[in-house]
Amino acid sequence: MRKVFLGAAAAIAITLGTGPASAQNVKIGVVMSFSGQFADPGAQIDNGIKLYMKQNGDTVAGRKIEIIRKDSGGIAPDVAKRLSQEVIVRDGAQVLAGYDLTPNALAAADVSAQAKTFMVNMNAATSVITTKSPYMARTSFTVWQVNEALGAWAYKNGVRKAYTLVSDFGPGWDGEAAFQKGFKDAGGEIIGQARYPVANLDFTAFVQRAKDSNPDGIYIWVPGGPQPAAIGKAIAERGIDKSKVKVMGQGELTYEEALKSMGDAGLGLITAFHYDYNHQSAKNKAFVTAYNTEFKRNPDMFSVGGYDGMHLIYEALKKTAGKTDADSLIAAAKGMRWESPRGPMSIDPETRDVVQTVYIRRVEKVGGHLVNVDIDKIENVKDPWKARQPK
Amino acid sequence: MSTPALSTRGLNKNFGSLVVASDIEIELPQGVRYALIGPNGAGKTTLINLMTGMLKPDGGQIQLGGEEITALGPEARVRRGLVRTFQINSLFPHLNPLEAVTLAVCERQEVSRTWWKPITAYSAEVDEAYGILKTLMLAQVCYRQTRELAYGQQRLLEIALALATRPKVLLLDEPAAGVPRDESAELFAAVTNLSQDITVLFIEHDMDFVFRFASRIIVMVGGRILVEGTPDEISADPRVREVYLGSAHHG
Amino acid sequence: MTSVLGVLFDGFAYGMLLFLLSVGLSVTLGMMNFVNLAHCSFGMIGGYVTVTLMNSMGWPFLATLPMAFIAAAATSVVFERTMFRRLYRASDLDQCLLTIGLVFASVAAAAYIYGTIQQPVNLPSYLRGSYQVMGVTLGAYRLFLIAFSLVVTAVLVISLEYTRFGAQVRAAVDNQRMARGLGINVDGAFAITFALGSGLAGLGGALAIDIVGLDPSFALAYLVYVLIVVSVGGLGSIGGSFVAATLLGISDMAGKYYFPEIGSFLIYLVMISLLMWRPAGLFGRRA
Amino acid sequence: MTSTDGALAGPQQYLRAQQRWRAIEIVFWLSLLLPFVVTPNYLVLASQVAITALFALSLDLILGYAGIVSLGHAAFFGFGAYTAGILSKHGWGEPLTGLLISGFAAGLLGYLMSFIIARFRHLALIMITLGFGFLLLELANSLGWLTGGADGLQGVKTWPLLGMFKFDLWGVTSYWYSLIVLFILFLVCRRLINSPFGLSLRGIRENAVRMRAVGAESRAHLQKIYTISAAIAGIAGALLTQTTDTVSLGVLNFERSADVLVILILGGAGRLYGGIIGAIIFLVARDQFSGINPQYWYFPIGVLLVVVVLFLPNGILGGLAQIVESERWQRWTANLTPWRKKP
Repeated sequence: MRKVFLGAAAAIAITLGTGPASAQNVKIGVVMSFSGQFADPGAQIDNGIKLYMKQNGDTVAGRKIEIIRKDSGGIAPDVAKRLSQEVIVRDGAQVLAGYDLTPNALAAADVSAQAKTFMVNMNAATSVITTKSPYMARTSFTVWQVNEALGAWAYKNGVRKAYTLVSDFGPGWDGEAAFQKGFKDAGGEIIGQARYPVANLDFTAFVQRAKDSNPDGIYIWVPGGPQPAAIGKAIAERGIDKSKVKVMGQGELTYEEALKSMGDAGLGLITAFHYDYNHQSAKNKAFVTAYNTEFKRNPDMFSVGGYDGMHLIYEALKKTAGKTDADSLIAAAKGMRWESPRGPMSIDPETRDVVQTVYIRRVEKVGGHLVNVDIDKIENVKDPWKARQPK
Repeated sequence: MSTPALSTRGLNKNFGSLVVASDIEIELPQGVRYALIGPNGAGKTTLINLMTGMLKPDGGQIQLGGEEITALGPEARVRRGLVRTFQINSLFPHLNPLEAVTLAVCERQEVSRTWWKPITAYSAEVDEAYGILKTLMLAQVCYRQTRELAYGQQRLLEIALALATRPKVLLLDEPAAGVPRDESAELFAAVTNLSQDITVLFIEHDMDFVFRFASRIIVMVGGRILVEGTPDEISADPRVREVYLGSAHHG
Repeated sequence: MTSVLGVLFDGFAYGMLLFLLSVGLSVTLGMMNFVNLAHCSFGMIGGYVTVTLMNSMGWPFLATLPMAFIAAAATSVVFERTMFRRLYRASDLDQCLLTIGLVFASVAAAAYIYGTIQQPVNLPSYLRGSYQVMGVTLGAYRLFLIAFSLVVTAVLVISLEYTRFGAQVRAAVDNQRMARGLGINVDGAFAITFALGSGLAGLGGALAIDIVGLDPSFALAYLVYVLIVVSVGGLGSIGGSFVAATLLGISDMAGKYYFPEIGSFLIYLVMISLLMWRPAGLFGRRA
Repeated sequence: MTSTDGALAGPQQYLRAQQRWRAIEIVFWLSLLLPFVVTPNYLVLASQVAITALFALSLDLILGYAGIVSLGHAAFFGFGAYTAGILSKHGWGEPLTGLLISGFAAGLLGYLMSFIIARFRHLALIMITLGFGFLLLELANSLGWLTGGADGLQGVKTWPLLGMFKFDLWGVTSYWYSLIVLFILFLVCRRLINSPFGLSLRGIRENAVRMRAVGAESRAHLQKIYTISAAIAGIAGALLTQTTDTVSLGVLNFERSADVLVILILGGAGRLYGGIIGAIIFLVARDQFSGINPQYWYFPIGVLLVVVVLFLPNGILGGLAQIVESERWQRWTANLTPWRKKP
């Protein structure tokens, strides 16, 4: 009982923005999917968080960091919102973090705004999210950021007639719109497009259709899970020659496990992304090694989102000397710039969104393994969608 | 003679090559107690199914009190007064007799459509149901779940449910099947003592009961009506003797 | 023209996958009246066995398939003997609750043992790539899938219809009391039927990895498709499941190719209209 | 129940006694107020429990009373949720009228669907409800301009309740609101099942063939209860929208339909309280288990379901009722309370 009331008192204190005594722990409520269809991204984000804390200790500016994990179990903004409320009200968290899925992040943004709580979006990639709370920053990427850059790059590299195939839901539509905008602005022509059902299992029919329209570039937007491998295999099976037709997509298309099950079928796929474990830099090599020691697998974009998210929280806390009120923390986060395993990145002081390098990679065989090899890069990419919104 | 309570003309039904009803012509006058007898597989239950609309005939017509009902569904026939019971108990296991019979009364009165008034507001219907149960000696057990009742009581409840619909014609499919003999007699007595407005046709294997309680008898064999007449006529008929009464065992 | 043939071929292959995954449920639900929502959990076991044997022990893909079958069948027998049999006479709802509980537990157990990661399966080279036959592209794995499923179906039908064992099983599930009277080991027949159905699901799970992937959510994600096949085909009918799976596989594929804009609606529209036309399923005996 | 046995009481008194409020019911409802005092930090959870309980109650009307098993009941929950959300987004955030409009909209959808639903039974019925659930989900996904698609509906803003009570971070208003709506609709359902109509529904569940033979208008009854159930599910959905200011495709998905079915069976179908008890146990267990381990909490939940089935058939309430009605228990309590004579 006593604990319950103390928690409530602390929560009230925080929501009033006064900030509790600095001797207390800094509690970070991490809300995302730990179970269900989206459990793996959740696990990888969590690994990123754990590794960062292992490397950098669990004490910042004299205050101990405590993580409270909450499972939203999939697309469930009502649950994500409740858990975010509870983690503040019940557990006394001063920072919200995690958020793998757009609807969940959007719902939690309300809580962040209402309770005046600093929030780090470690994954959800829809542009609009960061506009929903003035206390939110993002350490992942946005769909527009990556795909508009890819569209422009495609035209510059010889693609004139493209076909787009995307998953039929919000992020897929965003990917489609972003690629088409980048591509058409550069002068390209879209000769056909299709959206496939979210739960689609077999892609043969869609790939055949794309092939029949004779494009010189095919753009694909696919979420993680089993679909990338299925698409990669279908492309190889339908006999699409990747030296004549560029097959392009966002990074998920060629994530590690997908490539493993595609086998040589994956060779030659081109993707745009902000991170890959094969990215060649000293910082990333160290990160990948440490990650493997700890979790027996390679990090991915989710891991780096969690890792950099923790970095942002730690650095912001250092700047505020342990003060946890949302105004101080977000002020500290704005404009922060650092070298991540993914390369240089920063938080846009205006939009609080991530600014980073977008890499263009091609699947090649290196030492018997299929990996994404960087073949080009576009530096300092901001979220273009936000730049176009009326201020 | 006035319009028969129930009549069929040229009723036919096949299941593939198996003929289960062939050219059935029946006329049941008002108020008569009819027995329908015949060896197993003669098509007696099928005939009831056809008359009550649970099976669709391949050909022929059925009239109830002079009204053509061949095209009507079973519910509509019940609401016009053509009601049956089942050979194998077909009851509401988790309702008690009071609830079950009240249900049937309420359906008849069309008050089952109201969902905003409690059942206790319909005291006339409840009393009527209780009255039916009383006449059938079920009042003592009417608050017990049906599935807990003795078998004979469940057979009576079958009839109670049928009575609750205020039938004009009542078709009883072996009402006493499985009931001890002394209880069967009570049951048949209760049936024959029903109001003379009700025409009754019952299927029964026990010839004692048939001859004691039926005023007329129909004999079916192989989906056809062999003969129809008074108990005396039937017992004297040599054809009946041959195909039916003569056989050593009728079960 | 070639596109039509191609769509038919791909749809048929996809249908065969659905068939393997669902035929066991059709048998246990239709003949034994047991609602086993954990059917795909047994399928998942098959998938994980194949992955483990291939990736950790270096077994060739084909050699893992019998193991997938055996593992799923054996596990299912354990559950059948210890839990399911106690509920053969319980209400459908209780059966649902029990088996959905097992699904939840199996999802968590798979996540605990294998992690939430997508399991890769690297097929041997002769199952990859494709052949061109009269201008139609035939995927090698799909050809294999079709051939394999046809053989399995044939074996299944022959062993149930033309052997003494099959006759006993059919007698046992048709009329328990009579079968017992004839001295047939009814409990044994039930256990074997259950094992057979789950084993086939295990096989389906193993064969599905290359096409639809494998992670702990498999047990829930494909339940819906399996239920669709079973209901459209008609309970207890092997032939019905075969036809329904083929029909759904092909209509799904054709829908995506010719009308991609309604691709996601199609499988449900097909199911609803078929069931409205024949509520007992295409080959069902009972509604 | 059995203590009123014996035909001593007249049928009127008997039925009245059946419908009377029992002490334990009153205690139960009063105990739902406890979270305000005992666990004020759990009010947000409590309000979601109340909403889920209402949803399960709506399913109980068709499953527990009319025997319609549905694997697509989220269709109505979601339809109500989106109706409330879209209303609010376009400028009408008043909660009470929003609730009524959403319930009406979902009821209308239920009425249209009931023409199909009432014709089928068994597996075909389950799969047709499932199919419609998926169709509605896909429709909501593809109508992005209206529903916001996969990102969820944005801009939902519910006005303060009665113009006075804002929906606060602690869930005080949410819980009051959800609990009162739950209670009112529970009263409606209670009245409904005690009516002649409710009796006919139980008849349909017990023996649909027999209902035809007593001339019952079964199909009309099924259509009516399906419509009412859909409306209540819609109200539950609207409550969720209003208390969280969010709507996403999650309100329509298969998991929600399956969960509510599990909750109802867990609690015990056909008893009105089953859904409420099921919702409390399922959601609190989930909250506690996932608090202990956010990754593997499905395991203990699964085990819980298995254990309940093996030891308490027909759900928690069904199993308890069986124990209470068992002879051993009767004898035992008779010894404890000698003045309560068994007839």
